[in-house]
Amino acid sequence: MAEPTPELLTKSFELGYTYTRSTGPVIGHFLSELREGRIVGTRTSDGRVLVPAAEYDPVSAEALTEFVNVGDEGVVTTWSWVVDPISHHLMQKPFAFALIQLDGADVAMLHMVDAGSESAMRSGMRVRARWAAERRGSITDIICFEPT
Amino acid sequence: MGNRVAVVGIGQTKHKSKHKDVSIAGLVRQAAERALEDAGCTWKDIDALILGKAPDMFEGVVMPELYLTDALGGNGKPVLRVHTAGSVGGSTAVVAANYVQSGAFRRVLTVSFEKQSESNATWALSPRMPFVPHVNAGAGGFFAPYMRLYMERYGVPAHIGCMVAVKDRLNALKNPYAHLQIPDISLEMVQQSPMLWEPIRFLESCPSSDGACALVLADEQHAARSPNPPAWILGTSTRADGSMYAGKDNIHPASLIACAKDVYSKAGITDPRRQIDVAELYVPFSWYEPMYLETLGLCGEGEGWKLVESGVTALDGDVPINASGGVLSSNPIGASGMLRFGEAALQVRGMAGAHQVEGARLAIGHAFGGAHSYYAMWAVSADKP
Amino acid sequence: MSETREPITGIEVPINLQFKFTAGKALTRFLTSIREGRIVGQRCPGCNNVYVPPRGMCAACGIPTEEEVSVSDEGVIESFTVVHIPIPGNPIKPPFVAANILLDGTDMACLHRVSEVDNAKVHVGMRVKARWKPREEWDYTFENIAWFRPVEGS
Amino acid sequence: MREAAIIGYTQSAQRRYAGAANESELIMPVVREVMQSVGVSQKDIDFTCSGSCDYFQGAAFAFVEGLNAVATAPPIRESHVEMDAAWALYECLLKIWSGEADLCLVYGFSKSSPGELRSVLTLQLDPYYQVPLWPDAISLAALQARAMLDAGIISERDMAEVVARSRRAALANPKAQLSGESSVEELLAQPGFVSPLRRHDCAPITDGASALLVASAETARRLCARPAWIRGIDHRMETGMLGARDLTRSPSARYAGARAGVSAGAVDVAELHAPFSHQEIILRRELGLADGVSINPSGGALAGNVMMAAGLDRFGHVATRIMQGEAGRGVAHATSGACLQQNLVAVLEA
Repeated sequence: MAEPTPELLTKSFELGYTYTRSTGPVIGHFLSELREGRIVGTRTSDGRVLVPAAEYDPVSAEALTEFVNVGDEGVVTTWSWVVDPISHHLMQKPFAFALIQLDGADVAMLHMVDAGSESAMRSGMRVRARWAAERRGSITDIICFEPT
Repeated sequence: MGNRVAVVGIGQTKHKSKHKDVSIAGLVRQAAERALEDAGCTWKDIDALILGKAPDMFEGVVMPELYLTDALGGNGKPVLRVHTAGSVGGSTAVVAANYVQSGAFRRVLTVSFEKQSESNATWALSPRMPFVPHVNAGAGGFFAPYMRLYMERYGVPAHIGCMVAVKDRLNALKNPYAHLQIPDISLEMVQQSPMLWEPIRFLESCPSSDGACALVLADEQHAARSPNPPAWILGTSTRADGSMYAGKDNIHPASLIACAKDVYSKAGITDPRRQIDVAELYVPFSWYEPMYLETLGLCGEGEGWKLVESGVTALDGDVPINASGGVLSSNPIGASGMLRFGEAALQVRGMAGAHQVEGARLAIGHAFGGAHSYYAMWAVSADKP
Repeated sequence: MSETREPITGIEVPINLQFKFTAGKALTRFLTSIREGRIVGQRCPGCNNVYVPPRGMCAACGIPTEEEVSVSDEGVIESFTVVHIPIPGNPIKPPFVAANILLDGTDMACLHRVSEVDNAKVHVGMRVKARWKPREEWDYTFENIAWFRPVEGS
Repeated sequence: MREAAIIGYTQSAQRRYAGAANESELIMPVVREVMQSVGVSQKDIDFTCSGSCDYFQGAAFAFVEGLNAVATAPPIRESHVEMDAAWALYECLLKIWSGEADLCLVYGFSKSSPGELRSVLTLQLDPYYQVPLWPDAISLAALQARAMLDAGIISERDMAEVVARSRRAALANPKAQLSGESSVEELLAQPGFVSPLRRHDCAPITDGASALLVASAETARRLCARPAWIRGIDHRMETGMLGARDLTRSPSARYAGARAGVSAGAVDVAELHAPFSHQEIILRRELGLADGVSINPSGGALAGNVMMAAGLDRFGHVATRIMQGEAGRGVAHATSGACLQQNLVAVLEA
């Protein structure tokens, strides 16, 4: 006798691949500097400094080639508190995603802040990069930012 | 069919296995800048951006227009993203033409690309979903049986596919943007290349390329002011049908027949063999050339291979096919269709350089995608309609 | 001063996403039958064509297909290719024959493997029959049919 | 430019999990139903355009399967956008304006249930600087909500009021996934999810499909007693650099709204594609919608959010109200990307 028709046939599968991205000169320079523990931005023709180093000015569409060093400290402009990290998150404890305007930059960059608890977070707080001991030229060479 | 529209700018990158020197943005930017320069435009002159791209999985970037807008001057503008499988480069150009034909936009930029080397085409195209009911024979496993059937049905000799492969690679030698450059290409070399899926040999199939293509399309007023000759779009068309259904003809697909009929009627083409000066057809496997010649009405059923054999489709033949070297020589999938459309336009503008077909006035561009399901075409002319 | 290193020109970005795939109603019914050793297609009420595997709809007519039809495990080769290269995710060693097989009682060919015959002797119009795997190996997959083999005398 | 109007719309029941049904099996009923609603079949359709995203199915070219739900012999004129189907509707309008089509079918679909939606959407970001950090869609929206709270533009109570109103309105929408009466106090008592967002501030995960018919003037009048005329429509993009944007504002929505002519008359109803409660408030401000305007009477995306169809649904719900004589003039809005990066706005009139 045939088994009853299963209502559902479901099976898990993984879509997984390690992409090999060529960076081009601007992103490559930013990442090379990051490996040395320095953060650079690009300067637009009207003098704004975009960090991380942007290849193109979002306002004028011009290609950007002039690099500017900025600090590894800055100010949190806004943040979100992840109570339950999902599997992809790099921190598996409560942490913040934040937009951080580094000293010398005119726009904020996205990264994480490890402040221990939500109550330790506020917009306007100063944070400093926590650098990885071994750096390989990736945005994750900054592990996260932490309160100063 | 709405306001007149012309191609006034064409840009493409060199196509190659790996563009290691640029980011994804840097790649599309090269093509876009070249198209703007050809059109005598700046970013500010562009009213809308239409991006075409085959599967996002190739680069692992979902809806890449969201990230690429900065590189393509899209901010503050309408941006639309098309995806119609392999035909996408062509169907994206059709949508871009519609923007201008509608009367609401004067100059638009359309861009398509593939940075295939960020992943691996075979990986991206291999089904990994469970319960797939068919035997997995790879992409060619779907297409090859129909080429074999074509050969059997019409008694086509095996060297025809090799002849197409040689012809397109010889043309590629005249196109500095073409990926494959094989100076000593010969019939023997193709015939001795490994068999992949019978009857398809390695050199009868397309490469996997990084590359981008961009077009600037303009209305009548701006076309008149453009620094280089415009290619007037006489008609565009797209057709699609389901991947598999009973009675589907996979040799002379109904969707391509309908697409061609539509574009010919819009362009006033009643005798394609006589009227069309040059055609850029999406031929990823060499056997498609003779099959398309028949489906596109350039000859009768079962006659396509004879045109190939007699040299009609060679660069010096009376209907040159893929003077650029075609998809067999460069295949950045998302851009491959737009390259066909752009190369057709280059020909009627008289700007194709070493692969220029002397005196070309009317050309067609064609793109194909899916399981003989998605087709896009346009006809372009040196003469204003 | 730090040693100078080669500038970064590329990065590797692993992207791994988990999915839970659902076979769909029509395919579920098909796979449930094939697990019992039966090939059950669906007939389109519009064009009367029988589809195997069924999709629950006819792409020609754009209407649902519900009527189930048991079909033969024997049919005819409509077209085929000999695959000479290894296919990722497919353990079959090349060269092997992949053929569009029109099963008796159906109106659209399905792609399957043909074996137990010299590849050079496979031809369009050849009659073939399913070679089922041993019953204890049957699962929710068309691969319960290991391959198709020529019908004697064909 | 030729006039165009929406003349039919159908959506499937919005469900967390569509069970055995695959994408094609979700599309077919809505496509058939919308065509039956105006008495046409596929042979009457001049152009068909769909919106979907391969990544939700985890397979390249997944959208191709959707076409099986449509009659394609003889072959059809067709296109597909890898965007919300509201942009597929826009592509149909281009065809109508160009004189290339009179009757167009649009459909959008997705199942978000099989995958990891938050992480799939991460892949929309800058692949070099942002993706390796895996910022998920909800965390990014939360950055925007925080910026608004910090700027004093909204309070958490305002956000809860949007949710309470959405759930209440959805009681009248039999297709809605989430509906019910809940007080602002109850909502505010819920814990943080990705703070400042609570779970109810975020659109649910939904499986489903929607279909819509849009026609040129003559065809619309022939097939529909009270077409919903598209009087103005525009779409605009913003930079992908989140940190370069003022997240409390949406200049692209404002500009598109102005170009669409939102302020040219009184608005009875607006359906705003806001997958997060605070985004409805941004959009209301940027589009200049007065206090009396009925916002998201369908419940909006917070009551059911079929990715790649939720924007089209906004058009469908406004059009339905106009076609049924319940509204005279409405605004429909669709969005794409993180934090309202790209916006499409239209004005529909009786």
